[in-house]
Amino acid sequence: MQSVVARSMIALTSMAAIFGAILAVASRIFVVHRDPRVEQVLDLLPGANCGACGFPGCQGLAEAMVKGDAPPNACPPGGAEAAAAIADMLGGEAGEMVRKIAVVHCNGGLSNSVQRLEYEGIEDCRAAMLVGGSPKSCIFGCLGLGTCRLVCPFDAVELDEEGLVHIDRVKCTGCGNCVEACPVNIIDLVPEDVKVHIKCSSHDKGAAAKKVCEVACIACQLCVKKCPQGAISMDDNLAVLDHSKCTNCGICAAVCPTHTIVDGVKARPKAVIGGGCDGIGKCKEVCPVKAIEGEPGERHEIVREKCIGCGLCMEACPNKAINMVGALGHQRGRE
Amino acid sequence: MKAMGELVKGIYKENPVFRLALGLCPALAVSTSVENGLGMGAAATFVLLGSNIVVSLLRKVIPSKVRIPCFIVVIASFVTIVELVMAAYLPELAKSLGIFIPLIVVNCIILGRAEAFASKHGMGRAMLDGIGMGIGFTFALVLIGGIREVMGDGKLFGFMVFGPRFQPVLLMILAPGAFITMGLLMGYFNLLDEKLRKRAEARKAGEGGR
Amino acid sequence: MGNFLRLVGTLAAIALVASFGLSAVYNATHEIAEEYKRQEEAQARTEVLACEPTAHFVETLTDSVVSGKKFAYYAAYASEESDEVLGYTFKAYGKGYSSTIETIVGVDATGTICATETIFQQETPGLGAKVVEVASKNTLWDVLAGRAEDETGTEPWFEVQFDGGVLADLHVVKSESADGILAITGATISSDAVTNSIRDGLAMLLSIVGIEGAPGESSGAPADPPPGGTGAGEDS
Amino acid sequence: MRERLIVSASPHIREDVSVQKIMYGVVIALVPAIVGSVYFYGYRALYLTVLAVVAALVTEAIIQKARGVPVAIRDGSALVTGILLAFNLPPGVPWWIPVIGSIFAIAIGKQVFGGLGYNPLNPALVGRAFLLASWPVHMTTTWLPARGGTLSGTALHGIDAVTQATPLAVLKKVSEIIADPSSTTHQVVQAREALADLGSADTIVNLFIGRVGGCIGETSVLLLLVGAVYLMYRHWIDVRIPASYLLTVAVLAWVFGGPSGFFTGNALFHVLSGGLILGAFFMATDMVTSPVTPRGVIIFGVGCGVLTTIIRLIGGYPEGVSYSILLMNVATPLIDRHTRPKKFGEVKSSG
Amino acid sequence: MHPPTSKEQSKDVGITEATLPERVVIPLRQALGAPAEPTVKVGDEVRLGQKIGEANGFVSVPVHASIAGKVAAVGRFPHPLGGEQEAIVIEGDGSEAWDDSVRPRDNVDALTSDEIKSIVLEAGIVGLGGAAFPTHVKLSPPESKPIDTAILNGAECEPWLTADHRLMLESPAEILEGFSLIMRALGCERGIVGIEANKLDAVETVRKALPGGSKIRVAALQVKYPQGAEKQLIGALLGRQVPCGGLPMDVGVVVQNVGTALAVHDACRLGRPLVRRVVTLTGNPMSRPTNFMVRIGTLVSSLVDEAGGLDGDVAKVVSGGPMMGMTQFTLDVPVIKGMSGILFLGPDEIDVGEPDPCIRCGHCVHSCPMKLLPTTIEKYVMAGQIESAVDAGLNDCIECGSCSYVCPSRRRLIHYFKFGKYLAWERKKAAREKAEKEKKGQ
Amino acid sequence: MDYGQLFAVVIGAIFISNFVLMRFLGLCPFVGVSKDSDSALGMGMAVIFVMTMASLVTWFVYNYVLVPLEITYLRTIAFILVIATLVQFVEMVIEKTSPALHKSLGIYLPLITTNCAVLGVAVVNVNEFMVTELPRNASFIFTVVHGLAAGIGFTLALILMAAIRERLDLGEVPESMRGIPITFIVAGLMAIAFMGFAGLKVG
Ligand SMILES: Cc1cc2nc3c(=O)[nH]c(=O)nc-3n(C[C@H](O)[C@H](O)[C@H](O)COP(=O)(O)O)c2cc1C
Ligand SMILES: Cc1cc2nc3c(=O)[nH]c(=O)nc-3n(C[C@H](O)[C@H](O)[C@H](O)COP(=O)(O)O)c2cc1C
Ligand SMILES: Cc1cc2nc3c(=O)[nH]c(=O)nc-3n(C[C@H](O)[C@H](O)[C@H](O)COP(=O)(O)O)c2cc1C
Ligand SMILES: Cc1cc2nc3c(=O)[nH]c(=O)nc-3n(C[C@H](O)[C@H](O)[C@H](O)CO)c2cc1C
Ligand code: SF4
Ligand code: SF4
Ligand code: SF4
Ligand code: SF4
Ligand code: FES
Repeated sequence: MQSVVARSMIALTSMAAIFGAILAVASRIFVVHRDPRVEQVLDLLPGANCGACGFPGCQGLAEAMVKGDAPPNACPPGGAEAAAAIADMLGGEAGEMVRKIAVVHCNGGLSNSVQRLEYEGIEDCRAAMLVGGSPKSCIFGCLGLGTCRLVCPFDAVELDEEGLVHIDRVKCTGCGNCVEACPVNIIDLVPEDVKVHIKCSSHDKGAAAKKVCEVACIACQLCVKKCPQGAISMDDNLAVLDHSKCTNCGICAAVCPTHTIVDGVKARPKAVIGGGCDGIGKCKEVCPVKAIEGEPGERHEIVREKCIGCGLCMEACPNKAINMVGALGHQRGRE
Repeated sequence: MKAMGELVKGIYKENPVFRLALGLCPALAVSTSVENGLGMGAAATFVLLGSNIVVSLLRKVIPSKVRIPCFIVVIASFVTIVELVMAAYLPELAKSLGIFIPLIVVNCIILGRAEAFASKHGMGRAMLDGIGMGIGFTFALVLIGGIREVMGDGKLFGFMVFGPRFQPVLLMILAPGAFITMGLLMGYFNLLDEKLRKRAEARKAGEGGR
Repeated sequence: MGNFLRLVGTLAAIALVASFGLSAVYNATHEIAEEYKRQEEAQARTEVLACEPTAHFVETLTDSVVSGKKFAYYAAYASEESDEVLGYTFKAYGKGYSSTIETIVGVDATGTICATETIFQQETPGLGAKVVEVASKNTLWDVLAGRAEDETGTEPWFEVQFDGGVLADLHVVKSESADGILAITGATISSDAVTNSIRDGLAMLLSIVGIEGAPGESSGAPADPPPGGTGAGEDS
Repeated sequence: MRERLIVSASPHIREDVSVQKIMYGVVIALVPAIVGSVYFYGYRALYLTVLAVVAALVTEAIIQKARGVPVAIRDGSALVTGILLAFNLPPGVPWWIPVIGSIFAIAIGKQVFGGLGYNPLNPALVGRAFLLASWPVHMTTTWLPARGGTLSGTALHGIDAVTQATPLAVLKKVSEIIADPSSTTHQVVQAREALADLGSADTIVNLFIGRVGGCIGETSVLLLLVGAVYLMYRHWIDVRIPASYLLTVAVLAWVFGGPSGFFTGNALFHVLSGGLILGAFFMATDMVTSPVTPRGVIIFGVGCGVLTTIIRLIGGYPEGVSYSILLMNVATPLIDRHTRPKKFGEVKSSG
Repeated sequence: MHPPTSKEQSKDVGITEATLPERVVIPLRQALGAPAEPTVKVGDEVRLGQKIGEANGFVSVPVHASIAGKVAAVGRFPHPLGGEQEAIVIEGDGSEAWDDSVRPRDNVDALTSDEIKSIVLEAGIVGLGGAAFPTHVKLSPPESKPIDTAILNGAECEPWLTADHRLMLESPAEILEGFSLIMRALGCERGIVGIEANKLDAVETVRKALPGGSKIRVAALQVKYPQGAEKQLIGALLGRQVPCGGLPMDVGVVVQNVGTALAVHDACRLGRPLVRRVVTLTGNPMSRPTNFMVRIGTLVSSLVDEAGGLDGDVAKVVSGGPMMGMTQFTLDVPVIKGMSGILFLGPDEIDVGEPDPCIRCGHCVHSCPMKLLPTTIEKYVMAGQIESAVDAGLNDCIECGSCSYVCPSRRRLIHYFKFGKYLAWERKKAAREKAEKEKKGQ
Repeated sequence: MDYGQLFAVVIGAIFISNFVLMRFLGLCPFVGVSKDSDSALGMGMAVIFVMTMASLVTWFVYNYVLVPLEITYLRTIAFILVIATLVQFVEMVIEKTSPALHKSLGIYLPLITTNCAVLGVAVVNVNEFMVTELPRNASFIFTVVHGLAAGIGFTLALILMAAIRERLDLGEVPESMRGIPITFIVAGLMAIAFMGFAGLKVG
């Protein structure tokens, strides 16, 4: 007991041993079962607490997932990646995720639509609806006060000076908060790979709609007729797109006289007619935008400026003389 | 490259004080001068390095129930070493750092790194992390200490900066000055971050088009 | 049970290693640290009695007159053999703002303070810590430009005020025009702590060693001797 | 009729008040005291006030610009802050004191929190406390005697410990002398004389008129009250705050403030001296930093009173008005939280 | 709270019958409760007082044709409560003949409580004091809540409006009879008519019209806003506090507006359904402020023309009073049962522009008759902390407008409260739906 | 026993040299757990409890183990070992015996192990009450009371801060200052206000 070394070692070691023993014993006596997996799942979730899953925040979902009350893919923002990781951890199937993105079905900005009143109040579309309705003469249109932007937990909505909202396709996770919040119900979740959108929600008759908004759907039915997939139909004076059928060919957008339909495809392939052409003219018949010229029997040519890359001619050509060149793979459902 | 990243992340991106808001007590208490900041930083870096190494070496042997007590013993040992060595060889510094030397034990950074990093990684990376975090901590202390020393005492490294007519802002040396300096610095870093992010975004947008 | 042993064992093993390492470091360092302290004090003692450069110190421990606690002082003799007392030194402890300030005081044979040196304080930097601050004229720029004047050996201005002081001088004043120890601005507490501790210690010393004029009856160390009041020490 | 009518929520008419109106009302209420300060201390008082105001306005404008929010210095709040900060300074401080104080008050006391309405602590007092902590010498020694009076407001029979001090500082010093067992009889006698002097009718009148030393705007109780009455008449300050504040100080000072035991204190002296009147009517009433609930304002006032008396009687400073208001500002959110009024028709389950 | 009453313009103008409109737009939703189900279709001939919409549930009332003619359209039309709502349009044929179902009764004094209630329901009577709550519901309190006092609300505390005032001056006897019928329906003994003291002539008139031995008493009330609000009125007259979230019947009281009493009288005595009401057209830009007796469904624009049009710039058109009314963006809205006035405000009478930050002055707190903390609730709603807002009393707010009126920062307090209540309601709905779904799932 | 002095210790630890605002101890949980009032109160209670207990236990360890064996240089390691064990032990007990209490208080306990205020109070206790010449029983009482008061001081600062932050959350604090930065500014201003207690003469 003489040297400091000995005293220190004995004292500290025995203290450690005693405390260690206390803890060890206590941990046995006072054992409470807690599931560590909840924490782990929580780590894998985005942690935005956006509520899209319908559970009280990410913690709630994590608990539910561990208990098996929610599937691993119950978190829309987390997407397939999180779902896979969670499934991996909890040992289950991830389930299939089709990424969806919010789309606003209105394009009537301050300069191309008519306003009917001067609104003074809270910058929130829902609040405006409470005191007098939309400032726009079109009662189906976007109010432009940005409720969707407020509720988006991912900062994916932008409001421009035209009073129109745009959704950032990269940031949007398809949580659907904006869809819920929009008081005029003009936001929709659309599969990510659909890039052609009908930007109007007006059920007014053509003339009435046109009177209050330059870019309104006037129910002319051109798109319905021209859509090669039959993906567009009319519902009470409004063109509606069936997303499962759409191939992003962009014909509807090209033919819409009021530019209600917006084509979001950045670059399209162009058709090129090769040497196999015998001038049979099938292509010319099917081309919706009259981009093919040529005398019958002679080799036809594509007017590149006009071609919208829909690929109809390629399919129609019996000689397989047409190829689509550039920006390949943009179209859905083709492989 | 990766090692470099491990090393420098502590300085700005994951600065323990400004970013992780850890180890705040010593960061404020002893940052009355650059000198103190350096001393404290060096002490903490030593402990961080040592404990990170040991913890990472022992990570496989320690049962998780007594993990925290074990880590703490390791850390406390290094702290005591610092305490003893400093008292012997740097008595002046030991005096001015006061009770904050023993308190390195509970400096959240150290246990935090032991828990979050060292206990999960090998020795090499744990070492780099320790040094990186230590440098970041020191940087923060020196920065705060510098500002407070210059404004509150009119000096830097103990030398007068402005000449004798300067009437120092005593508050900066006092507790409120520490808090306010810290708050403003953190706010400034947030602002800086925002700017950097915006610039990066703009660049990305410029490249990719929208 | 095996698990139990493992828990306890690991912790104990770590503690064992740690304590071994630590005690080794302790053995290696504590001597140095204590030696340093002794040295520092010894050096301080010679410095505060610099007016008697050849002094040889002998420690005396007595019961203090006031509180009954131990009061330690060193008597300085001309040489190891000599009986001639050149002066005394003692350590004064004063409770400051955030620490107990320790000051070594050198007193000559007549009871006049020769010099003082504060050897420990943890007061607020910039405020109370100024009790040990050396008023420098050099700025950082001077130093960088290499035109700094040599200031080694310069004493803190607050300490210098005590040199040559007698008991009656030891009270804090706040303006330069008054007689006494000029307080550090914004740090009256620290200034008081140093001054009053020195005064109390000096009073004690004087009464113990029986220097003339010492307030032998000084029960209750005078808190605030009024200027020109109940004549404690003599004017020198 | 307009082509596009305005649509908004009710109500569609509003009372004719605005923030600007209230703020300028406070400025008007402070004008007598400004005039008084020039009378008592000369143009230097006005000079310092103007400096504080300009610095406050410029700081506010610069920060608002930098933050990208509309510059709203015309709302008058920074003006009030500037004036009140200057009012809390000794008249002899160097010119840069009000400037730096205002900058700190507006930048750290107000704008970091988002500007008008969001600051938890009274900006002017934050500025003052900052100055007091940073340059204690300037802030506690640069007093000037008021015209027609003395620094301490009394004749002070040769008590040399306290020549350069305001009434409260004198009070503090003599109380210390009396309480100190080692004081000589002579000193105690002197101190008691000085104390009697402080409590004399003469001193009280001097305090009321303003013929004593003190901060720029705090000396003349009379002129401050003129302004305060105007504000109360306009219902722009909540009378319950100054009322409960002053009452608390008066009672506590009477009970504990006496040199010879309980119930011997001079309540009137305590109420009239120092910055109490200025603080109670113009600073504790700053609506942004005081509670909004009816019970809360009373608690706030009483709390200020208790703290002021504690600091004055046993604290480290002669005067405690600014610190006590700041401390109660700190507690305001907590008070608000716990003093929600009972709703009309609410039956508390606990009875 | 004492906003200027501004009633001088129309208080001395007698009630005039508005000319028979050529076309009326009768919304199926008159106010609270479920909208009525149309019972006519385009092209049908309808007669005055004929039922054209059937009540749809307990809290719902039928609607009646207010002119005789032909149904021209059934569809969505601008509604004074905002947006577009389902309405029936009748093109008038000028005939004033009542439908066969309208027959005066002689046995009025013998009507039992239940008979009165069913007459009131069939007549489509809703409260005419503003909220337009179905009156038969109010007259049918559950057994557990016996009513001992009925109060007739003649306070008309809203500035500008004078419809109730004129009605009390011109038809006191009818109102009192209606009130007695209400009391009989409720089976209560005590009746009080509460009238603000700035209408002493009305107090006098109604007092004089009291039949001898009546159990009804007339009380003059202190003039202050919102004296006419139910809970405040009960407090002022009886000293009873309606509990939070409770109804007047919880303290044994029912409050009805004077116009409602007249409608009850008309229904019981004359057998007429509710097809008309008094509407005050007023405001500085009006050339001739007027109190009109109007057919429900008359377009406001035609009333304005009849009153001589507008001669000042109008920035806001308000249906109701300035404190609680709803703004309109067009004059082509029909008069509905709950519309007591149309107020025109010029650009300098309203305030425009962004509000200043709240300076926590507490004026709103002092002014709130419900003793709430408007500023706190507003901030909670702004921050989206709806639960905290509800906790602090959001749902107890009666939207009287006092707080916004006095706010020096011109905060949009009421708008936030409306918004907050909406969000709270949405949240509750979502929670309920979720609970239901869960239940179904199990 | 000098009750005046004891009172001075209490006032000193709560107001004059408040652990958080003046001594810079326990800042991490102070900024971390002051977001809302309820957790602040829970954390505060937990800290009060642990600080008092830690003061008590470390007193025994110091006076009956370290001093007799002359190994006071090991106090840091010994103290922290005691505190860590204590906290973990208490947490386990509470979790088992009173889940309700654990929910409101226990979840903060793990945070406290690494709270330097707890070790700080132990170290301060040694410096102020143990190495001095206080009689043993006085030193014990001072130690425990100081631990309690320091905990109360921490809790006071914490709940004041929490209420202020709840209010700031409803306000317009500039984006870059939100959260921790503004908390520090408020702490600074609180410290300025607490300077009003400086020099308070009690006891
Ligand atoms: C954070 C803080 C630190 C302080 N540090 C010291 C100090 O180290 N020494 C001292 O004497 N007073 C200190 N004080 C006390 C004040 O400075 C005190 O008001 C001052 O001693 C009064 O002196 P004055 O009369 O020169 O203003 C401190 C006060 C605060 C608030
Ligand atoms: C609202 C207000 C609050 C004040 N608060 C304090 C205070 O807390 N401490 C202080 O020393 N002086 C304060 N003062 C200043 C004093 O009134 C007075 O000027 C000062 O105490 C002078 O005394 P001194 O020379 O002894 O320091 C305050 C002044 C005002 C107007
Ligand atoms: C702020 C406020 C003010 C009101 N003022 C009146 C009023 O002056 N006259 C009135 O009859 N009803 C007024 N009401 C409506 C009454 O509260 C109550 O609903 C009405 O008197 C019930 O009668 P009714 O169902 O017959 O309309 C007011 C309501 C509120 C919320
Ligand atoms: C009655 C009243 C008192 C005020 N008192 C102060 C004050 O003491 N200090 C200050 O900086 N501003 C004061 N102001 C101005 C304003 O409220 C203050 O700048 C806000 O705190 C800034 O948000 C006052 C305003 C009013 C209406
Ligand atoms: S919420 Fe709906 S109406 Fe409002 S901005 Fe978004 S899309 Fe437009
Ligand atoms: S834009 Fe809509 S769907 Fe997309 S992330 Fe935002 S809220 Fe969710
Ligand atoms: S009246 Fe307006 S400024 Fe005053 S507290 Fe209420 S909301 Fe705020
Ligand atoms: S509107 Fe609501 S909160 Fe405002 S005063 Fe009226 S009842 Fe109170
Ligand atoms: S360093 Fe003190 S609590 Fe984190």
